[in-house]
Amino acid sequence: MAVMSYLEAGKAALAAEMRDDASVWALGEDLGRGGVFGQYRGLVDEFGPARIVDTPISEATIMGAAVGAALLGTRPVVEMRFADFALCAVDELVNQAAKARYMFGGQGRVPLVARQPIGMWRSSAAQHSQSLESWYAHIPGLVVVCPFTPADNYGLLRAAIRCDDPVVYMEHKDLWAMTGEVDEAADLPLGKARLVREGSDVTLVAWSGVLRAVEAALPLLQDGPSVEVIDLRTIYPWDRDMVLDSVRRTGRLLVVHEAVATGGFGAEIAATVAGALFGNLKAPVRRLGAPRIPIPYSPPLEEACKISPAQIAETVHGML
Amino acid sequence: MAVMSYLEAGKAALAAEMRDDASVWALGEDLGRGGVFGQYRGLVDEFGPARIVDTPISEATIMGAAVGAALLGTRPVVEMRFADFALCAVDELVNQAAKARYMFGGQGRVPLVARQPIGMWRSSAAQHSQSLESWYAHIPGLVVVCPFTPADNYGLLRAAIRCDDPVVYMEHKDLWAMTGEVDEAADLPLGKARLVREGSDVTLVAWSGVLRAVEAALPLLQDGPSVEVIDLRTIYPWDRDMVLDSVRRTGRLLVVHEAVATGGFGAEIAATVAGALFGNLKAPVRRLGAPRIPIPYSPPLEEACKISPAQIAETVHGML
Amino acid sequence: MAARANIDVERLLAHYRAMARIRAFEEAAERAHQEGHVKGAVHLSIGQEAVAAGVCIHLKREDLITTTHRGHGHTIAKGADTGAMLAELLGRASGTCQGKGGSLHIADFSIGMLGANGVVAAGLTIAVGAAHAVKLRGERRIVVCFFGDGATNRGPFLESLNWAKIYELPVLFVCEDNGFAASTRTRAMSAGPGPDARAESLGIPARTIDGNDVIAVDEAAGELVERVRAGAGPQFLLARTYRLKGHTASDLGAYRSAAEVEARKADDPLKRAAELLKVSGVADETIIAIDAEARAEIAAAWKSALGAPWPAVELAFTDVQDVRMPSWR
Amino acid sequence: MAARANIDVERLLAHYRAMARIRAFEEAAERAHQEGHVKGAVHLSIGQEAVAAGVCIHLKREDLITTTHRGHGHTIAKGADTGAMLAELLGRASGTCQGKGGSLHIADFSIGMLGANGVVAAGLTIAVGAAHAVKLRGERRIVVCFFGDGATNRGPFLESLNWAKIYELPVLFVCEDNGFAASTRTRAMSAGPGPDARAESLGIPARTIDGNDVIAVDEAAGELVERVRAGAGPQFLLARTYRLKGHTASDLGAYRSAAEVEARKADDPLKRAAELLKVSGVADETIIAIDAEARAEIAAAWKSALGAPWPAVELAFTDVQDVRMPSWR
Ligand SMILES: Cc1ncc(C[n+]2csc(CCOP(=O)(O)OP(=O)(O)O)c2C)c(N)n1
Ligand SMILES: Cc1ncc(C[n+]2csc(CCOP(=O)(O)OP(=O)(O)O)c2C)c(N)n1
Ligand SMILES: [Mg+2]
Ligand SMILES: [Mg+2]
Repeated sequence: MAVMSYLEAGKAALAAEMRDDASVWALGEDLGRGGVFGQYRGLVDEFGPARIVDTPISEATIMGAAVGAALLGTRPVVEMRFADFALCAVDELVNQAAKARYMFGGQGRVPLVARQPIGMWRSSAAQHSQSLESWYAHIPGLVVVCPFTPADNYGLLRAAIRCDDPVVYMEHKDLWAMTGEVDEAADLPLGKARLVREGSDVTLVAWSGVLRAVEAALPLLQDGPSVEVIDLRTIYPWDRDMVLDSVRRTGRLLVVHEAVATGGFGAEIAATVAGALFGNLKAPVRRLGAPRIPIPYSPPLEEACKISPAQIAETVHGML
Repeated sequence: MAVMSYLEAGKAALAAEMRDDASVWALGEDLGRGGVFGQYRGLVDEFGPARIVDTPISEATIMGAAVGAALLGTRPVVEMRFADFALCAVDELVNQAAKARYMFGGQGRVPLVARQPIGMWRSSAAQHSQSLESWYAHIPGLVVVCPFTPADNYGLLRAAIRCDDPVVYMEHKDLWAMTGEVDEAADLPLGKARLVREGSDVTLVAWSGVLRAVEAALPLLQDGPSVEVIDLRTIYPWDRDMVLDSVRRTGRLLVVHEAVATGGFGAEIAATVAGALFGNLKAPVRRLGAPRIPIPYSPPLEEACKISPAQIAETVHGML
Repeated sequence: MAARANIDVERLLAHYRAMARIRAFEEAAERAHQEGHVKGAVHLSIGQEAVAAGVCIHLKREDLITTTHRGHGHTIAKGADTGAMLAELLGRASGTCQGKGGSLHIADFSIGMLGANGVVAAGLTIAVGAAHAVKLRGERRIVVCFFGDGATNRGPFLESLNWAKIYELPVLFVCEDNGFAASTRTRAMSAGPGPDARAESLGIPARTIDGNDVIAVDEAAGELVERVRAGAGPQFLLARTYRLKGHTASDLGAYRSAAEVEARKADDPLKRAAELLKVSGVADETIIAIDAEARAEIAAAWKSALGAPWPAVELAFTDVQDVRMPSWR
Repeated sequence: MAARANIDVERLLAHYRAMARIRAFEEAAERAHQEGHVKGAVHLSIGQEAVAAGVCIHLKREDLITTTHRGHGHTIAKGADTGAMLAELLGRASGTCQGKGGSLHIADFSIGMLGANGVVAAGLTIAVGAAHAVKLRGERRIVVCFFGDGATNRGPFLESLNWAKIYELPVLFVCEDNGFAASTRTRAMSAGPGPDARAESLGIPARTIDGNDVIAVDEAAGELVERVRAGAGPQFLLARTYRLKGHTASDLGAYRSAAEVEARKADDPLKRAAELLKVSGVADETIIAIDAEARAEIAAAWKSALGAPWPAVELAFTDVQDVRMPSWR
């Protein structure tokens, strides 16, 4: 067990896979100088510029080239810098990467990982803050992962790289510095949620950066309801079993995500659970997400887009 | 009242707006020769090539140029040919068009219409058949419209062009030839659903091409439950009031859309209704949508992705 | 037509055979579409066969190609089975893609054909990525990327050429300039001197040739393929040709006059090759026999394709993804 | 520095004043960021001021510009109020965008500044679209599109230049080549002779100049703006310059040596202009006074910005869309 930051965990995971498998390589802008957040720092020294590849500012071709290289059996790890810039490469990810294996009748596969850092962070404003995990969950062929802890960022990035399907891997920018214990020997499966905390009154499902607000909300609920917290980790395929089992016990579900509530993945979870446990719920399923507004720059306005611990606590109370 | 095809209705709507407002223009590939489906045929003769603009195959710049031109107060109608190709212009639509007014503090507006034909049609396969309305509904700043009837294609396209917000306007390719009465004097508002048929046992909400399957399912239910059918028409903002009012009466809701069920906009509707009418529903809300697979070419496989009338009837029966 | 010096008759016969096979395939595909057997869109390369034949003759089985919506010719020239291709057009389980792709997504990885593409210019990024992998692994094969003139107005054209050059990747870009992008004359929508000048501005040597002259294509492609194999980095071939049929098999081509098309038929690459063969002393019967053989191959392919079974509906649910595969109902 | 013939001292003083104001603004922005007053990213144009000054002197109020993440200089040179700009960086309600955009999205439509952009190369498509509207309406104004060298590797560069040329739009493209794209030397990632060659391959006449020589920028831009106004279609200016500060205000620039940066300081456009003014007979005091005036303007702007109120939280919910506006809680 080592203590690592979320950033270091991602880097260690990539390095471990690159050591284990010569077909793994990474490509993106400024990777040779460590990447925009330092999440690749030093890797070029160990693996050389042919495997830690600096690219031009050509998002469409970064992604499209990764598709071509993946079809030949290499395992490219694509760095998009900000999930927002991946919007310059949607044809390549959605029309090509996600569909190639299928359209070609299984002749080829696209084992790429598209790292797309998400989330609000330091007044990054409307074009550097989006969380679009629900988009990719809607696209057949894509796996979508949103790790929260350093341990998960380590284990799930390794799993994503080993996965033969294209994986959209969304790290949260506000978590880079967060540290935690990482068991480098653990094998984490994609598609399994993490039980953060047991509870009996309300099931709270969340993922990625907003789990910090969830953590901060728990003390506010100390003498109140007992909340079971699930970190979904993989958005698609999501761990229906763990969520349903939990809500079957608690009878109440609150889904919290940083993304816009309207059309967010919380809707899918809420609709599924409300349907599957119809008649067995003690309260309506609740969802918390951002209002449907672009993310503003000004700090107090940005704050207004975020889910606060108080809001979570209040919502939980309101469900009882 | 005139009888028109869905295609002609769209063309007539554009022509009417172009006659009324000199700032309206259209741009896209092959528009001078009528557009890929003929939905612009003849317009260049009336309005000339400066207002019916043939463009290079440059989707990103078609959309981005429309943003620039809209910021100056013109009203560009962008033709993307297939919604799938609009994936080459997502930065321009989502990062620029949807956010410009907001990011600039209201100094400019982006009154563009992005026409994105959707849907399965004649074995068009994985890259020419997608229905991604839920993506755009998730994006603050965008209005999303999916007309079904010729009358709606006429009235809503006019409303979309007159709208000062950017509108994603999704016609269904399989409806082009469908005819119907069009009242050219009617003023259709965005955001209002259409009550197709009254009923008392089940509310069925659907939009776009799949409403044909719904129509075909109704005779199968003739001696059975009474189904109220709502054509949502505008996906965002969706007509919550009409849907909730209806389900309050029927106690049952089925949402049917052609898009992939997982993360489709049906999830938003289902989650909202199940939450708002908790305790007042007689059955779980049901959703029907495509399986989470790319759309296959082969006719029998394509058929398997479509919602069939029998499947709708069966689902309705199962809700009683 | 005047005799040409130093003609390698055997090689020209091989070209003619390749072109005749493509032509026969395309005519069958057109007919099949018109008769309703092929439901999806079909883009014919009739009139453009010399590019496919002249380039692919230089490729080994392990070499790779990517192509476009108009890719039947390249695919056949690279060595795909015409029966499996027709079955794909018909959406049958024995198609190259089990019927899941159709004409727009034909692929045959067994012969290095990495896929047609429904998105204009999308094949360029995939081709440079494949070449990147080839270089990364130190393999010796090369990648040929076919695309149309219209594709040179999309962003990935610039990005991919730049990419290929900065990493000095083993790619030959082949721009098949048939003058049209759908119903639009590309020239009206393309600024500057042309695709070759664009390539050169990105550091890639370019050659422009008469793409209906299969010998010219063969020679130029040979030289460029040689350079790519020798490690000289990406090369660019601009082949000027003409699409004799509509954009799709259902396009009547009202945007150009019948007279224009008629005039261009004189330039039909098969006709030109046949004439050259004749003036080089090849007997009419030989040529007629090649045509007949090609038609016979395609007739047999057609028969087998038409008799092939439809895919079982379960097949719609395979090869989506491994992490939680969807299943049928 | 040798005296230069025919120097228009008054004009050079105007340039110097514009550059000094930009410099003072950028220094204030840097300090504000370092001190934590500015929370979002800030990209400084220190060392590149001559391009903004030399180009924008030719623009009228009704002319339009688009710029990039590194757009403060262009915005000031086009006539924006520095106080409102600083307030924007601070996220205050009196900012150019009510604090909703920040440095990456500064815009001032009242002076024809259509926006900075957080997405590299995105401003190009918006600029050609604006020019398209200008032409459609028969207006006489022009559009200047500023972008960096790194942007020339993104697809929209090709698409937008092609677009501008085929419609013969009134746009001047100004590529500000500071040698870097973030931490990467652009040269290593850009194939071919350069952005000017790319422009020419798209039919757009290009001129390359020393972008740190404000007189050279002024002259070249003057000629090109003239041509654009005269209806000669799009023009391209490649201005070679150097970014003296980090990519962002928090970038230490470890990818280049301190010696390299030091050496480039000799080429500082303000320094060069000041020397030229001096050899042209302008008194030291005049220059010092201009510097002081610029600093005083910015100090006052800073004070007013810092004292400006934060936007009310309700403002987060305005100007999203009219069709069902979201509301607060
Ligand atoms: C991104 C994108 N835009 C538009 C289309 C529609 N489309 C299909 S083929 C074609 C013309 C392509 O022209 P060119 O590249 O010259 O190839 P050709 O058809 O002449 O072989 C167009 C516009 C598409 N498939 N993809
Ligand atoms: C599409 C996109 N990719 C990457 C980035 C991250 N990024 C911001 S500025 C920059 C460098 C741009 O270089 P250049 O165009 O030369 O402008 P400069 O910063 O030198 O002024 C990069 C890579 C971005 N903002 N947008
Ligand atoms: Mg063409
Ligand atoms: Mg630069």
